Amino acid sequence: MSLAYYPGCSLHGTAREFDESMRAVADALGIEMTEIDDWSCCGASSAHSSNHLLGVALAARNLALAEAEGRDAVVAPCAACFSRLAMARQEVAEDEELAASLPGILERPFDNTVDVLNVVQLLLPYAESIRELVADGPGFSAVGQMKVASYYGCLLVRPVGVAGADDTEVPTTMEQVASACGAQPVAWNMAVECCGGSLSMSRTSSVVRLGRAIIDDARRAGADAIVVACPMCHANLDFRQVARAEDGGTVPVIYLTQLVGLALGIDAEKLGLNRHFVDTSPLLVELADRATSAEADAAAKAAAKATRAGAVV
Amino acid sequence: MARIGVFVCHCGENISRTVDCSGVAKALADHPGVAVSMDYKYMCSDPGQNLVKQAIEEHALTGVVVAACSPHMHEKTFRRAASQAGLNPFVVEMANVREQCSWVHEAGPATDAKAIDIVRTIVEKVKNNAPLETVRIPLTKRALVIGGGIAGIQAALDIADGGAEVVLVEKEPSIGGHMSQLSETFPTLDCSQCILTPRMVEVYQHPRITLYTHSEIEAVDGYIGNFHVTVRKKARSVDERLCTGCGDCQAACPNRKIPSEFDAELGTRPAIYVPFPQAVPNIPVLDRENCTLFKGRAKGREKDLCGKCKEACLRSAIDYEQQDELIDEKVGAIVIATGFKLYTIGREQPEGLSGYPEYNYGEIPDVISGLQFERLASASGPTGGRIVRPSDGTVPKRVVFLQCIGSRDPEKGISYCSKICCMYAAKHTMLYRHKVHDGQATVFYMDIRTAGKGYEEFVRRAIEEDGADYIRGRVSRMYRDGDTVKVVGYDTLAGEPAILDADMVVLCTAIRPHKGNKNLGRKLSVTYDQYGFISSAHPKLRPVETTTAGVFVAGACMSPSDIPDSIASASAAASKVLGMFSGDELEREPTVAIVNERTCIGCFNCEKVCPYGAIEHIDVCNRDNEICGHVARVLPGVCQGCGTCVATCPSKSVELQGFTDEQIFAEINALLTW
Amino acid sequence: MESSTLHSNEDDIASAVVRHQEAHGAPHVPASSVRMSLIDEVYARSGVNVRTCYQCGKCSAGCPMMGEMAVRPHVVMHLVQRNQRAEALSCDGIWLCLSCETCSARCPKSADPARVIDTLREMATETNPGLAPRAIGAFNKTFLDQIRSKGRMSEVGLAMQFNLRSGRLLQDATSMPALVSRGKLKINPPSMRDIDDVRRIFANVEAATRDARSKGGYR
Amino acid sequence: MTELQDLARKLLEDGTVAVVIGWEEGRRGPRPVSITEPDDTERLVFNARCVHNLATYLDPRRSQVRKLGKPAIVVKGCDTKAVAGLLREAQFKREDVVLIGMHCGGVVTDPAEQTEVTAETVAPRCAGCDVREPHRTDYVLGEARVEPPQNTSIDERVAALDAMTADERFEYWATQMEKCVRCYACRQACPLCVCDVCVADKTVPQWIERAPHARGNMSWHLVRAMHLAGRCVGCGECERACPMDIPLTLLNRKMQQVVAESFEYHVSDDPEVVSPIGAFRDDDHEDFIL
Amino acid sequence: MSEMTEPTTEFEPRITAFVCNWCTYTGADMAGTSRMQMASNVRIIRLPCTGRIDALFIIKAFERGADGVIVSGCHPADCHYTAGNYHARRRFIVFRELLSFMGISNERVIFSWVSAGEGAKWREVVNETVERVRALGPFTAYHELASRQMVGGAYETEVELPDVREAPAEAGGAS
Repeated sequence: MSLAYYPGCSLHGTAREFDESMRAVADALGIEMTEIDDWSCCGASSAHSSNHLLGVALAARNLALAEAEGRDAVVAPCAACFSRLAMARQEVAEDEELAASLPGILERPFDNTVDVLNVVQLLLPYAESIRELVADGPGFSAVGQMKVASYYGCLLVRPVGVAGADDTEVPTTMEQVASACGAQPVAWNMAVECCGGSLSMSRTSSVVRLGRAIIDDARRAGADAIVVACPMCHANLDFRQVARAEDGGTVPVIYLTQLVGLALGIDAEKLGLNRHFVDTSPLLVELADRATSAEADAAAKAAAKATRAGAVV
Repeated sequence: MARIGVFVCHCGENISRTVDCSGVAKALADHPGVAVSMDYKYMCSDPGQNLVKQAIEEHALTGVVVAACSPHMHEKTFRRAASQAGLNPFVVEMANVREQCSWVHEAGPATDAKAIDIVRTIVEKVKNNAPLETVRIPLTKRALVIGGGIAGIQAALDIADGGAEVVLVEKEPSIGGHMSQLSETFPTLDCSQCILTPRMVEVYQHPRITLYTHSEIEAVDGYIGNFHVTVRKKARSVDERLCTGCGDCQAACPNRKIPSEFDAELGTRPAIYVPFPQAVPNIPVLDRENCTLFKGRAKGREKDLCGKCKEACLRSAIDYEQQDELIDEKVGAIVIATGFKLYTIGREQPEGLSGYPEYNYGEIPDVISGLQFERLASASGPTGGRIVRPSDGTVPKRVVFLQCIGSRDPEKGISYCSKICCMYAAKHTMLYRHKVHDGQATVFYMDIRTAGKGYEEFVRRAIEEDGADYIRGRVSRMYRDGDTVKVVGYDTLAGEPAILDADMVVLCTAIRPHKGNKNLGRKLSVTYDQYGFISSAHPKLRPVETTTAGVFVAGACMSPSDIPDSIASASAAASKVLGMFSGDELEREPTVAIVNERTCIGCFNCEKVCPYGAIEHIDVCNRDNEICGHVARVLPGVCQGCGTCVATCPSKSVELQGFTDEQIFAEINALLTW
Repeated sequence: MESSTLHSNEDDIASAVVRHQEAHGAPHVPASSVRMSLIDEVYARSGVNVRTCYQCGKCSAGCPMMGEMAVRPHVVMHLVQRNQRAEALSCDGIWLCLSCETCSARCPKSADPARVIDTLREMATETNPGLAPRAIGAFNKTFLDQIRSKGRMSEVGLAMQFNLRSGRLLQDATSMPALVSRGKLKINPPSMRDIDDVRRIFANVEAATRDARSKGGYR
Repeated sequence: MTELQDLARKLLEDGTVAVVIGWEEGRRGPRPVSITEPDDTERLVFNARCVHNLATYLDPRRSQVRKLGKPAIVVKGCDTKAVAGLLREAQFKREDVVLIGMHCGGVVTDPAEQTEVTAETVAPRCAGCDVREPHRTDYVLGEARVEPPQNTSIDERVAALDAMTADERFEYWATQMEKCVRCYACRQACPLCVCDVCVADKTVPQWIERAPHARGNMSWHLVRAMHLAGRCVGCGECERACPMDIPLTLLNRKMQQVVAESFEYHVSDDPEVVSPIGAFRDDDHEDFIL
Repeated sequence: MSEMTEPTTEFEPRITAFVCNWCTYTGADMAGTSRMQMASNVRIIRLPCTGRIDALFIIKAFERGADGVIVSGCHPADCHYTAGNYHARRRFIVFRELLSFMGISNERVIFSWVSAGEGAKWREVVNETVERVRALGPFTAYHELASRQMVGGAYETEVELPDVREAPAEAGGAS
């Protein structure tokens, strides 16, 4: 399958670590993807909430480009971009009139043949190979100690039928990838609640309130980190929560690709873990310690067992 | 030579206002074959009918055409009149000049011409009408009732008390159905067991009722008055003649941790068990799925691993080798009363339905179904009537009831209202408050539907006297929050969020038909709706009849219904059956197909199209009495007279009495004359 | 509402709407769209039949912004059902909606409130851009200008212009250095080559939309 | 050839069958023959001129054939479809007849005039034949044969008619119907016309006017086409038998097309395949119904 | 009854309707009880079910000079006999194709589902059919085929064939 890569605006800006970790992980897993040449913004919520057609058209342009490059599918790590592209693909598929009008508007052929994948959909099929790679990889023990709250937000589970998660309210796909990395997913309640992304700039207060609720629940559930796959969510949870650190404790917020990267033993810098507002280094240290002590315990147990065995002989 | 009488009715002015009735009568007078033609103000009145009778006698009429209203209106009237005058009723036809002429056209030549056409057409038809005899079908005065719930019990008792034999078949080990699981019943709060168990015993002891429990319908053939039914009596592993119901076997069974169906999985039972103390019959059944001995045998063990029940039984009634038994019964009528089952919100759903992920698919332990609450509240229940949480056995202080779970929720696949939930939710709040005085009962509802005697008062009582809180709105999400359940709802009347912490949540889940209905429907060629509820022959006029003659329906297998409804429909069905049984044979209109066996080529295309399976194969023999082929024959009892076979027959060897090719041919020619 | 009290630096949407109406009177609705009742127009634009909504309130119950809205999703649906055009197009609910789609995901009647709200926003912007509360209107406007001019969105530019437009100069300014130090804000991110291509799309869409309006059809 | 003759002889000698129905050479090309004597089996031939559909002799009402006893009949792949049709309608039991299948390379249109199968001479029905090798016969003789040159003239003619206006079509058929003399050769030759008393012969009521004028004729051929819709195997015997050269196969072909488009039904040589007659689907198209 | 039928210039189609007893016939009755005025050109022949309708009926109607034919019964799934209308539908899918292939315009054969409650729909079907057929003009071609026979055949039929349009009052619609 020939795969196109659509980074989207955020991954060239505030979310560059998502881009970096994405590429790093893709290399490590041998996933070949080519960035769409001269891609443009997907239009985000602003476009379609002010003019529906514009929203579809801006997204469709990139699909048309990928199509022209002869791709079967395009992966859009940014959940927002993914959602726009996927929505566009579906609407065009369902609305013949729209489909007919688009080539004219885009001024290029468009047959809507390219599939749209989000990062979870991309990584899920590799869960097994990840598990094998990490089984004896250096990252294993560290990540193996990590309790993660998988946060889907809206765009990975909604709208139903577009987002491609396995379940709207109690999805498990992210957990599947996380546990393939050796991490331990926690049971929590806010996995599919909205963080307020689309009002991030225009109405900070709401965003903070919503973000808070998510973070608190993650802490209640005892998560070491919140795993996300959406720059908006990340910005809100990571950046906004320090903005209001006084409201309560903080939890590191990392991208799914970063988690996988760590598990695969890719260097934290290379994954851009240093770019977060909530400092991730203490966590990494903490995890390392846990890992060593865990190994120590294991060793001790083994030794004890051995001696007992010896005693029997 | 035909001698037809034509009688044109003015219907007061209804016809004569726009149609020149006497003109029509005159026109027909000259028509070949018409012996007498007259018009009168009210043909259907006694003097009118007498005109017809006199004419029949005076003119020795061979056929009668009444030009008046629709045959659906007065055909029977005039056919009766004719037969009183000694004329075969089936040579009498109506010419519909009211509904389909005078009422829909202005007065004028065109309308008169049409009226004449209509009458002449029918005259030509009647010339070809054959005097017919009503079809008589032998009748077995014995009824089969399928399902031993309250509806089945009521139907069986009514029919048996009416003097006819009844075969009652129940697939569970005991009769009683869902009603036996209820604690109290609305709107009177009388104990369900107390009013039900006497009826159950009555059934058991009734001299004219044969009861087969733990049994199912294997096959049905035949037709109204003459059904042949095969009942599969599933192996009980207990000899019913020997068993005294002492219960020693149950006590002896080592395998006691099996979730009890009767207690809606809240309690447990042994592998050999009587579902509940008042079960009828009070004879245990061995659940081979969960029996150590049979599990061992299934694994191919040489030696049996257990046998404790057999050892314990002093009457040695336990029979591990018992096989399913097939029993043939001949009955004249069938009552379907298979009842209902409940929707569950879980991930696993039958085709067409989906569960409630927003309520975590019911994976929160203290979210239970209404039926489970009934068992908790029931004195005979697993907790002896103490209302406690399944998770930790503590008494819940805040109980939230959610109505319309599944019901009225097209997204989950069910659009209809389950009808009983509003009432039993109110009942639950009362039962709860009566037992937990400091407890808080809250109900989320969309609408309260209390159409029934004393129902509205009942719900008001729950609110006004027992202090149940009613919040109008659907709940959006339920979380597990520590050991409580967070219920995220909205009060649409207050316009405020309603986010509650509950110790227990009770879901008023929708009523669904048994999936078996479709299968049964096919066996009986009875139609069912898109959900699988049995459809009645007419929603208003024939509520307890089905599309198959001789098959009736009662209770919740038709549509969600409460106990009073079920009993009403059961008694209605019973009275229909008794009515059927009142004569010694069945009579039906002779509008049935008959095969000309001389020209039939036995291609059996008629059989392929017959909706009722009314076609049978019969052998034809040559001179030396060797079978030299097969031809079709119509079972007059089964045929409903649609005539699809007639139009399908290539050699025109089937005729539909009352609508023969000759009659229709004559009509077409009469319509389009030159 | 908590929002108005807690965060003085914000353009409180409800009051913005009120201010606007005081200033301009009830929202002006162009002749082209009065032909149809609101419910039919929403149907024509979105294919959602709001008549199916039976007001169970499940949408509002699950709405993360419910606490901050004066007019909540099921009320928005109700306004459409009652053909209250002015109220529907000017209520705060449609502007506070996060498009998180929770309502639509859980709606028992698949009446798709999210899509309806989306449509109402679109209609509001057409009938009278002034309707959009300053902050949100500003954001969308800024965003689209960005795309039109650069083909891609540069967060720095976006943030700065947005703050100018919405008159909240210091919003997030504190965090700028932090962003830069983390290399999260490139002052000039790699922009596209063929920006005209995107501009043509804008032009074509505007043409198409105008055309559709004049025909009375939608989308 | 001898292969066929030997088999026929064997079947007759060991009493498996009492008669073998096949073809023998005649003045105007091969003609059907029924052979009861083993020594007569040399008369049997099979070649590209054996056009007749001998399945028609399985009609139980052909008493003269019937009284000869259990038959074996020689069939081409296409003929077996007619056999299947008769089995579908319970006209006899499969075990009551022995089917000798012949590999077929297509047959000519007019055995009297033509000898070789060419693009010009090939019978219309041979186009796109899917049973060049019979599937459900007791024996299959001869060696596998190649696809004959294609000839789709019949579909072209149907299309041409479809292209006309209704009135033109009506006029076309009216002139054809003028010719019909009601000899009923079409009915006689059709392997699936098996009625004892044909609707055309019924007099009470007399649906079909007896007089051989274009009106009665039109009605007769309408009914005939209707009765064959979903049953006709397209063997073309009716048209070949017609002394007045009325293009009957056009009607049958059209019906085949309709049944194929509307019910995805294609005439099959498998009796188990349910015919569209007497069946229905809830979603049969009804775009034409108000 | 010639006094009843003053000849008018406009062509009045003669339309025969084959309808089922349970849905359409009852629907037509309902149109009556609701006093819905409609064209008077349609003559109804009542049958138990559309399943009873043989192609021969329609052929015969055209032979006898009907200008149009209506076939109407219960909506799918509403059949009083559960499946008669489904079989009818199949039959007519084929038959109307055959008719049009023979050159008889499908405009002259109208099929419809009219339920017992759809009096209004029955009126529409009637009026629309009448208008349609009126626009098409008379359909005498089939009837007149009787006068066509190949040279050498018997000619008697020619004589016994009166003119379609000179019909007496019994011809009803042709007023």
